[in-house]
Amino acid sequence: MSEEAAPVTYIVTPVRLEYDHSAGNAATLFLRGLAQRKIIGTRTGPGQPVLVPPRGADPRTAELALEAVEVSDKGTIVSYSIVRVPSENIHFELPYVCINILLDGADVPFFHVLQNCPLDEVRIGMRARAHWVPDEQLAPTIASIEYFEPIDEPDVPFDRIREHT
Amino acid sequence: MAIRCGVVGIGQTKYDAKRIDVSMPGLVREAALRALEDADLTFADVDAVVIGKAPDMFEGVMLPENYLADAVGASGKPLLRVHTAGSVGGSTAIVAMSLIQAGIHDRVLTLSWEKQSESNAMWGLTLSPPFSVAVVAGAGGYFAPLIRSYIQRSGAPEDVGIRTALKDRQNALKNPYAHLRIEGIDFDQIANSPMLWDPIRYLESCPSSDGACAMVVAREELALKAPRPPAWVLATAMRSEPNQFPGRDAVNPQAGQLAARDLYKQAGIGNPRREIDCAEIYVPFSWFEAMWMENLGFAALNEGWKMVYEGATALDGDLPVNMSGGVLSSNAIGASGMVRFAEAAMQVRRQAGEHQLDDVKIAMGHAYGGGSQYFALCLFGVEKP
Amino acid sequence: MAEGSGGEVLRGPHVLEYPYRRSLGPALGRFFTGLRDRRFEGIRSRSAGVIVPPQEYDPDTSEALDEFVEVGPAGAIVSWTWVTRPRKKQPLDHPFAYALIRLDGADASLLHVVDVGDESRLATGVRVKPRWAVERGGGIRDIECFELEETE
Amino acid sequence: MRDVAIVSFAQSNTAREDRNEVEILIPVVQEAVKRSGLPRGEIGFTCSGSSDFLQGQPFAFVMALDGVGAWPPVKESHVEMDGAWALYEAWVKIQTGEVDSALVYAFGKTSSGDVAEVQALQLDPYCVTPLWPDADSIAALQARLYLEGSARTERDLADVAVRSRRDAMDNPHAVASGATDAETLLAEPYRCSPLRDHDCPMTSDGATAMVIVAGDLATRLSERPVWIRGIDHRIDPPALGVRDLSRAPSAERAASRAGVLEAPVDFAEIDAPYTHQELILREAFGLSDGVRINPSGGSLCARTLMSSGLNRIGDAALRIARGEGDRALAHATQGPCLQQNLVCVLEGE
Repeated sequence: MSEEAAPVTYIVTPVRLEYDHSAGNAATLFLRGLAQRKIIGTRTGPGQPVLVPPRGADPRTAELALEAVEVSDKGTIVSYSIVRVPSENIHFELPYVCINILLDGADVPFFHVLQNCPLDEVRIGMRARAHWVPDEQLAPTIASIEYFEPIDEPDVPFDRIREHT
Repeated sequence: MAIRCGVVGIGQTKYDAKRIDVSMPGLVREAALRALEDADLTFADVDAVVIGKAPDMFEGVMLPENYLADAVGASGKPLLRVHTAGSVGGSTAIVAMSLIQAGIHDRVLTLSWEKQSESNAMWGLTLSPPFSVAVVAGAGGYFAPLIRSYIQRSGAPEDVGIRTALKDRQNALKNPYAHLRIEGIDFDQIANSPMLWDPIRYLESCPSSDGACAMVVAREELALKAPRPPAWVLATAMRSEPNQFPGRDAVNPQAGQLAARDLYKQAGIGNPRREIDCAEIYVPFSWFEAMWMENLGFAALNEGWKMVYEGATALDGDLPVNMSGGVLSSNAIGASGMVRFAEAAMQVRRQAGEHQLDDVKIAMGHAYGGGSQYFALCLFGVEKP
Repeated sequence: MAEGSGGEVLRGPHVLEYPYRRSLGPALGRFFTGLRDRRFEGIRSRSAGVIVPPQEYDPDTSEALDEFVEVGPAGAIVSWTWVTRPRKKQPLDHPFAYALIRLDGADASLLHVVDVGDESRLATGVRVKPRWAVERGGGIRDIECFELEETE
Repeated sequence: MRDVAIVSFAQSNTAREDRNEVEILIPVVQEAVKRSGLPRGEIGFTCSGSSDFLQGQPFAFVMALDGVGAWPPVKESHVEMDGAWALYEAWVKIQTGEVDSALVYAFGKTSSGDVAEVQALQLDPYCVTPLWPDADSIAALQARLYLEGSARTERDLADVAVRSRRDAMDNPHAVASGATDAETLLAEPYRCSPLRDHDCPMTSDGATAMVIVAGDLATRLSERPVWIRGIDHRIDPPALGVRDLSRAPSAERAASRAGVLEAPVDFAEIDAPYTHQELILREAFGLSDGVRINPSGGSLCARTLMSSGLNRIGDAALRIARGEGDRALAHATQGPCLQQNLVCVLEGE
């Protein structure tokens, strides 16, 4: 009756959508800053909390937060996790440590990856600094910060960072 | 007072890594039919349909409910599509209940689903656009640091997660719909399973499932005529908060606390630990049970883990949690929130079969989504509110 | 507005791509198996007569459908439009028509493409027949396109 | 049923936005909240509409929470639909008595994707999407069926475009506008026969926000609240080859349930992205020729996916609040070829 006996039970329908994506003002400030080896946060106005990475608003007041403020590329680890599962866009050798780091001058933790630190030495309160790509490779992309690595400074006591953990 | 609303029909599909025996219409149909049969109704008896689902990228169909209209008997009727991230199954049920409570419809079919095997959940959850301002390490990568913070604050022993997962996985053996039913599951098997995002091990994490869950909710007069006793809706509550801002406590989020307080106030509950008989809560990674016990006010601050240790949340404990095996055992992301509500309602209707508890008067359904930001809660009772 | 070099907002490509794999169930399984074997299967429904492609549930009453009916292969154009500059993913790389085609024996119409060279040869009611793809078993594109019935 | 009124409305629409969704939403939400006269913290419920596929990223609406005042935590929900359905969900929440007011918003950056192609994902994923028909071609199949089944001609379509573009000249949020005439338009080549460029929507980016309030609170807040007298929505079966595309039965049903014909309407804001769809919908609603259609220029002249339906309702409400008419029909559509339709009847005091 039919040329091939086995019935068709599934089909593959490839979908490919191309977008011309615009980053918005906040992301542009942040990423152009990285291209100049600077970490730029934003705030709604003078004296207000500095948000890193900037997403355009201070969510507590729903006001535009587009006033650029440079923060340090050093900070304190407020939480972390040792990742042993591959992820689409992170190409570090497994396992690696992902961290929430409160950069000096920022008021919200920043999520990135920690390297050059034995897994059993990672701890909350630890000090770390950004490891930038070589200057000629700096570009408006999060990858301009290759990773964070520990620095020789005393740990920050848990009580001083409790609200950020 | 809003019009009283009761759950008169519940239907679930078998949750599985891949349901290659059905099309997308067939999957949602399976749950819808079972809910209608449970209520002894047909599609013609339904006035409106409310569908919930997580991101459409999982199936690669934009607003798929338009295509599913005839599979769920929606032709000529109102059809709403809710999407509130992981809590969507819960918030979808609440929207359906509000159509009854507002006196707009007499019977509403609500259904939530995901067919993740059309693509792959990990791909869907780690999509990061150009110019993203943060590294993306998947759901576990986001939640594991929160668990690390909880352990730091509460001083909880390292095996709390393993004990929680063991409880849920043993419960799943009593649930024919569950995706992961691991015969002979024991402590060591979980403890030795590979660590994914420290401190979360493989068997402490939820699977990716295909599946759908449906409920029929009805107005009081019709609920009273249903063939099986209804689960009365005593109270519902929803709260959302932004993802990241100075001083945000993502470990014990304010939105969850406020939703719980609102729920208890509506239902006149003074001591939730004592007055609520059991709870189905959204635990995609084992540690979240301990965290949600505190967030929901069942345990004092930093003491949620003790409930796991003392066996309070076991089937024979004073507050059994996730009798169905929970999200750890089945996770069709869009459906999981509604499965929590449905399983709580099944306990009240004495429909939970092997994992049925004795004498359940009040049961809680709980769902959360996003970065612990979206909360949808419901209390079901044997008695009318 | 933006500090640092260049004020305007960053823009760039973003691609959303996945080879979705869809299980078919009874109705679509039978339809696509038919296409592989160069046959059209429709399904009988109370509210809309014979529907192609076959669907699992009645469009109006939602009752389950299971009575398959072979239809076509030729049919008549019910409606059409002309694509002057085909997009990359569209089935033909030269101007063609999207059309709703009522296959002989069916009541509802099937959406597909028609290759006739020139728009002027198209009109509602024109008879067309399928041109089958060489490689089949992959779904709706087992039909490469439809063409005018009178072409050999 | 509780009487619920629209007390404020704000929108922004441009051809291309480079701001992100939060940056677009904030000024619009702030304006709507300010105009409502209610402090943000006292608005009982928040509900929004959007679609992840417009930007090609999941959870786009999660980021939007940053810009709408979700702190302290709010009672909030989201529909993966046009904002008009978020309005419906908010209206229902008020009817339960649990809240007395709601902020409704919607947003979309239609220009970042190839929207004609993105909408192919709204079709039958098994048998139609793999043919990748662009949205205009799908609409053209409907247009031909409608024209060949009625006494209408391509000239009637051009007349809709001429009127819409002229009216759009008074609407700062329209993307296309201008004085023209049918002959000039009909001289243009087809985009996809029988539709020409002027028959197809001008896509736009933007955001929309509205505050609705129940009963006497509305009369205290606004000298001329715009009451939602009736609101209903319905859906038709999905298969294009099964439906009679020259009609919109779900629109007919929603209109009758919303009480459109209980009294004459002064004007109608119809969410018709294509000119032939306005004609189909006017017949569905039984509107006489005397009723003014789309004084704002309509979705033909500015179509921000996921908010242009809510914009039709907002534009109608603004016009009533300004005293230019006492009763209006406002409509929103969703899905291919008018598959799903919402109708609401608005009345001034």
